[in-house]
Amino acid sequence: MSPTTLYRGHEGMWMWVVHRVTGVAIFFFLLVHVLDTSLVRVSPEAYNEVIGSYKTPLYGLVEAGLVAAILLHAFNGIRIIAVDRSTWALRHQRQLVWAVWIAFAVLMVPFLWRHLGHVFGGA
Amino acid sequence: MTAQSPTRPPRVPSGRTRHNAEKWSWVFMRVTGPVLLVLILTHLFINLMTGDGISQIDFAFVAGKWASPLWQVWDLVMLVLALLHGGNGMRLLVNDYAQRPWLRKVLHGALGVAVIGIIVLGSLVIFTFDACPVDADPSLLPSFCEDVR
Amino acid sequence: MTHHEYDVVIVGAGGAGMRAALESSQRARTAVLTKLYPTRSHTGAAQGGMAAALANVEDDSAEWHVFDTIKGGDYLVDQDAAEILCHEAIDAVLDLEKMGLPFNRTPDGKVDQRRFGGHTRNHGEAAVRRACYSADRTGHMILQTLYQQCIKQEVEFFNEYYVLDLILDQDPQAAAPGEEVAVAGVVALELSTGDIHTFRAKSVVFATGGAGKVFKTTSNAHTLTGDGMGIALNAGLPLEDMEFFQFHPTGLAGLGILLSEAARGEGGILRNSEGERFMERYAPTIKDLAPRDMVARAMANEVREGRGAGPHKDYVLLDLTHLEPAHIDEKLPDITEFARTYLGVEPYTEPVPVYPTAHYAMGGIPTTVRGEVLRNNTDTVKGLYAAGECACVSVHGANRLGTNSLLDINVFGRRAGIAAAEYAAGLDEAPVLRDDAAARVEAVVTRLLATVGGTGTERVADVRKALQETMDRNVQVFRDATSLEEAQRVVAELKERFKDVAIHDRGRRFNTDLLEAVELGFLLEIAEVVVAGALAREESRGGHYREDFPTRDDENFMHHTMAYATEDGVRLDTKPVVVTKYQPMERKY
Amino acid sequence: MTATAESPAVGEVKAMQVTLRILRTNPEGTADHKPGESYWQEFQVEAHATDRVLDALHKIKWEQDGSLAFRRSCAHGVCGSDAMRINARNRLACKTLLKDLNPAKPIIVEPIKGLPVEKDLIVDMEPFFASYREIMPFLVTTGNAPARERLQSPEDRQRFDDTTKCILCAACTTSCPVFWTDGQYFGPQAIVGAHRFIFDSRDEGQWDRLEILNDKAGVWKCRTAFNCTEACPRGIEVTKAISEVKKVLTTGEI
Ligand SMILES: Cc1cc2nc3c(=O)[nH]c(=O)nc-3n(C[C@H](O)[C@H](O)[C@H](O)COP(=O)(O)OP(=O)(O)OC[C@H]3O[C@@H](n4cnc5c(N)ncnc54)[C@H](O)[C@@H]3O)c2cc1C
Ligand code: HEM
Ligand code: SF4
Ligand code: F3S
Ligand code: FES
Repeated sequence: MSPTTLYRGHEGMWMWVVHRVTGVAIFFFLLVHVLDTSLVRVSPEAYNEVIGSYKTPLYGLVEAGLVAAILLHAFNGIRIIAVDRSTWALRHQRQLVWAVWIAFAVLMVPFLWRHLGHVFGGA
Repeated sequence: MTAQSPTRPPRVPSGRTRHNAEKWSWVFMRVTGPVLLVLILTHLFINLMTGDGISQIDFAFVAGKWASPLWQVWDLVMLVLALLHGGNGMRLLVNDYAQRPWLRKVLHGALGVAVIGIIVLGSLVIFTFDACPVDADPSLLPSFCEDVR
Repeated sequence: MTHHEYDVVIVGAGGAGMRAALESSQRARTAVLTKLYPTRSHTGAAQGGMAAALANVEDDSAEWHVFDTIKGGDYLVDQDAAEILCHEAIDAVLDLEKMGLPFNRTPDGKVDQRRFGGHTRNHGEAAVRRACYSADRTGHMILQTLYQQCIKQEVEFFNEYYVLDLILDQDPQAAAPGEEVAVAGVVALELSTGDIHTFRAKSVVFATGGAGKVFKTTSNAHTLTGDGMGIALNAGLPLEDMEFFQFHPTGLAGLGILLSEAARGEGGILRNSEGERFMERYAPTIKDLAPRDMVARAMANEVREGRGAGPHKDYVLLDLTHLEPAHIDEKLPDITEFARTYLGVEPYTEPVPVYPTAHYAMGGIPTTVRGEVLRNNTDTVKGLYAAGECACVSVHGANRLGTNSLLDINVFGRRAGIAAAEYAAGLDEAPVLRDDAAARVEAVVTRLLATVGGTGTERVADVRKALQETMDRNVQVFRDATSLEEAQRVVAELKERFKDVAIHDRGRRFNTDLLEAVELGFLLEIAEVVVAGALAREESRGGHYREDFPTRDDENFMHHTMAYATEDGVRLDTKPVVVTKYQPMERKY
Repeated sequence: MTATAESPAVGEVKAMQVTLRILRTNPEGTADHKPGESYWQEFQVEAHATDRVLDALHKIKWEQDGSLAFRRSCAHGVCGSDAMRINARNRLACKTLLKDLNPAKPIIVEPIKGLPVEKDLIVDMEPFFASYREIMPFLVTTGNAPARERLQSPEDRQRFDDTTKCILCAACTTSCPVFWTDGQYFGPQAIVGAHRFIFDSRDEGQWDRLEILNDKAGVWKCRTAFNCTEACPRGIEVTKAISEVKKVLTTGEI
């Protein structure tokens, strides 16, 4: 490896990275998620046992991360589509990146408040 | 640098373009994306935000949902689109990063198997799902099973 | 060492080289050797336009163009060549348009035209719109379009091959008048490997561009080091009219980066520190659009007489502030960007500091109107051609009109390409390259490389800087015997110092250090010729202004200068000017 | 010798010390480094804030280390020779002024990424030009040429004006993260080059060109990362050009 620096791209490049990483993460989660849901065909006990083992704080955090990934990927996906379709969006792509993060925050905060409440708040 | 004589690209007859696979893949991502947005966000909202959130999820919850054909179709469409969208996205990644042809083949193959396998499995589960299996502990089942019995 | 054989070898891939290649490669096996990737050539820096009397927007005629060219060149123009230039101009522009060049358009879709210095209606009545243009990147468009056509035609390029020597079948200076001297090929250094290549060819076309780097303040690229001219000189061929160097009035002050005359063509005005439009005093009729030599002198004079602007009163101002920003953006986007980037000046609202910058070599390798290189006043070297800025046809005489050079490279590039291919077609075989063809190049490279970490005590950069400074100080817009003698002395001294330069790069691959040394060698030779010519020409004409002889002297100097490099320095000779229709008159605007 | 300070034109700017950290590679090796090995080297030069990075590189080459290799020609941003990575972004050395870089910190200079390095800041441009040649970057017409010029309205001329500015410097292509991942992608420049002809009303080869760009290695590889647009020293809206080509391919209308 040659000792080069990391390219200092702007918002567009970092959102590309985010989109890729979240896409892959969601994909692998989805594989697992379908497999575990399939256990409902095996027996209620099997399903509940596995789902029950997910109900740990650690897994709760993973779950939160997943939701974060989906939200980011989804909103950024909309931004990408907008950029491809409209010249206005293309010229304002940087501002749109911030819009994505704001929309993300707006949904994430109430979700986290509720979700972490369930995760750590007992039940 | 060696002397180079530019090679002219192979000429194709004028007219509309012919190899459109990548174009359709691109369009597909853009069509399925927004649909998935609606499907997934609603799914997440119902599962994680209403009622008791994540703690409510158990066999009874799932069975309760799938009692309605709406949620059956919903989850099925979501499953298929998400896998096709995600699978195609992964294919693009493989194209970008796997330089060696054999590796590319192997990874594409694995992807195909995984996507088709999971779609088949998921559809089977949704359609052949029995909310009230006879030999199960009744306390684990959704409440409506009592009526069925 | 690798050996190649072609029918035609073209040295240089600027406008002239590629225009020649387009013709020649259709007719003969052609190789184009260039020290830069073709699209890096300095033709791409040309901004303002290309002259042709298309009469798309105003009444115009090729004949008026001929007259303007001759008058602009202070009657040192060969008039037969000027007629060819201006009459073929129209097709030259139309050819480029058909190749795809995106000219700016008139509302009815024709090629648009703008005003440029010295181009007039009806023999001087008023400025005429003759320059075909593409915003302020006409040269860029020409270079790109020609390169694109070369790709289409699958022209064979040898990119980053540095030609170092020209091989003739005998010494042209030793040959008797009338005796046949023919070209055999060239020797080149492949930059990426440091390998030496010989090219045997039936015809060779030189299109290596200008030599602006003999000066410090110049609009020219770092790579414009007069290689072709230097190589010709070393091969025993003469250079013509080298004392005529054009100083473009509007270089960014201190930097030399060019702001096209188009700025004035579109309405820009030159002002001194008092805000006066001083060109009204020097050229009452066409004012700021007078020929370049006159404007440059006027500017230098304003500064000399204390009316310069700025903290050191050493520049004047180009005022565009009265133009609409939208108009500026449409017609002059690049040059206004230069002012912003490099001087931090906003041309919408502030005048731009400008001062004359060394721009264009009117002189060069003497050729006939077919592009054949002359080895004396009458004999051509068989199979050897030259075109573009490195050549002297001479269509520019003592001062080139703006937009006539892009025209020159297209008209005479084309002619040289055709002539070279036709000559090659009529020849069964190229003269054999001498066994020791590459020896001289090897010797040069080896000698220079031998100084690696060794005996050399001089730095290339120091010698070059001293050369450029002395040329700027002594051989610029104003010259006189004292300054020229000073320059002569310094150049001679620098030539001695050059023998002792050290190359710090020890390798052969991309040894740009070595290249700079070779280029400096050419610069020194050219400077010597420029100064010798300027000293001998005891008159003022066009771009050459002698304060000790401030008027034109047709009696004694209505002739071209021919300079030869000999064992004992520069030998000067003269060559008559071809006059067809226009007798010399006083030059007033 | 001639150690006269270059005097800047407008206003007096005082000289300062700047440090350049340059990523060097010598294919033939040096006393301390194996052939082809890349290593960082620091140089201190005296410079003015209004100097360009190219001036600083020249100072190093001319006064300290003659073996430093880089390409340059015009020195004012029109020839496209000196695209390089300066402070981790692609720029032209001749268009980047020191004052815009925070000269208090070392200025980091590397070759552009994704093309084989030949020596120091010089990379092999051949793959880049090969992509350009592949998209048929020349006017294609059929039938007899008219006697005079082909007519084109100023509006039609305007449609492709932006992409005619390209100087083939490769700053865009070598800043594109997709181009780095695999050498397959034609890269943004090739699309810019094609755009210039696709939207030229005089051209008749659009669909041949579009066919090439519709390929696996073509426009669909672009993930709208915008590095290209941000890197372009000519201010070309590269991503917009790519997007316009995509639009033509999806709608079938030019
Ligand atoms: C800033 C600027 C603006 C200008 N604007 C205008 C204008 O508006 N209108 C106008 O008419 N004229 C203009 N000119 C003048 C005009 O652009 C040039 O005179 C003309 O482009 C020269 O073209 P050329 O083909 O002769 O040389 P160049 O374009 O300089 O090409 C020289 C070629 O020779 C090659 N070469 C050189 N040495 C060697 C070697 N040793 N071995 C191999 N290859 C070599 C180079 O690689 C290059 O490809 C302008 C000039 C400048 C500098
Ligand atoms: C929630 C709504 C979603 C939207 C709006 C959306 C949108 C998009 C869009 C527009 C693209 C194309 C990006 C481009 O070409 O530059 C894309 C790529 C991708 N998506 Fe999604 N997507 C969503 C959900 C998903 C899901 C559920 C998965 C995983 C199963 C997923 C995985 C991927 C992957 C792996 C890519 C490829 C990324 C890349 O090539 O860089 N996406 N998405
Ligand atoms: S589009 Fe811009 S960055 Fe890319 S090669 Fe052309 S000029 Fe350079
Ligand atoms: S950086 Fe690359 S991904 Fe597209 S927008 Fe530019 S080509
Ligand atoms: S040197 Fe020409 S673009 Fe920088």
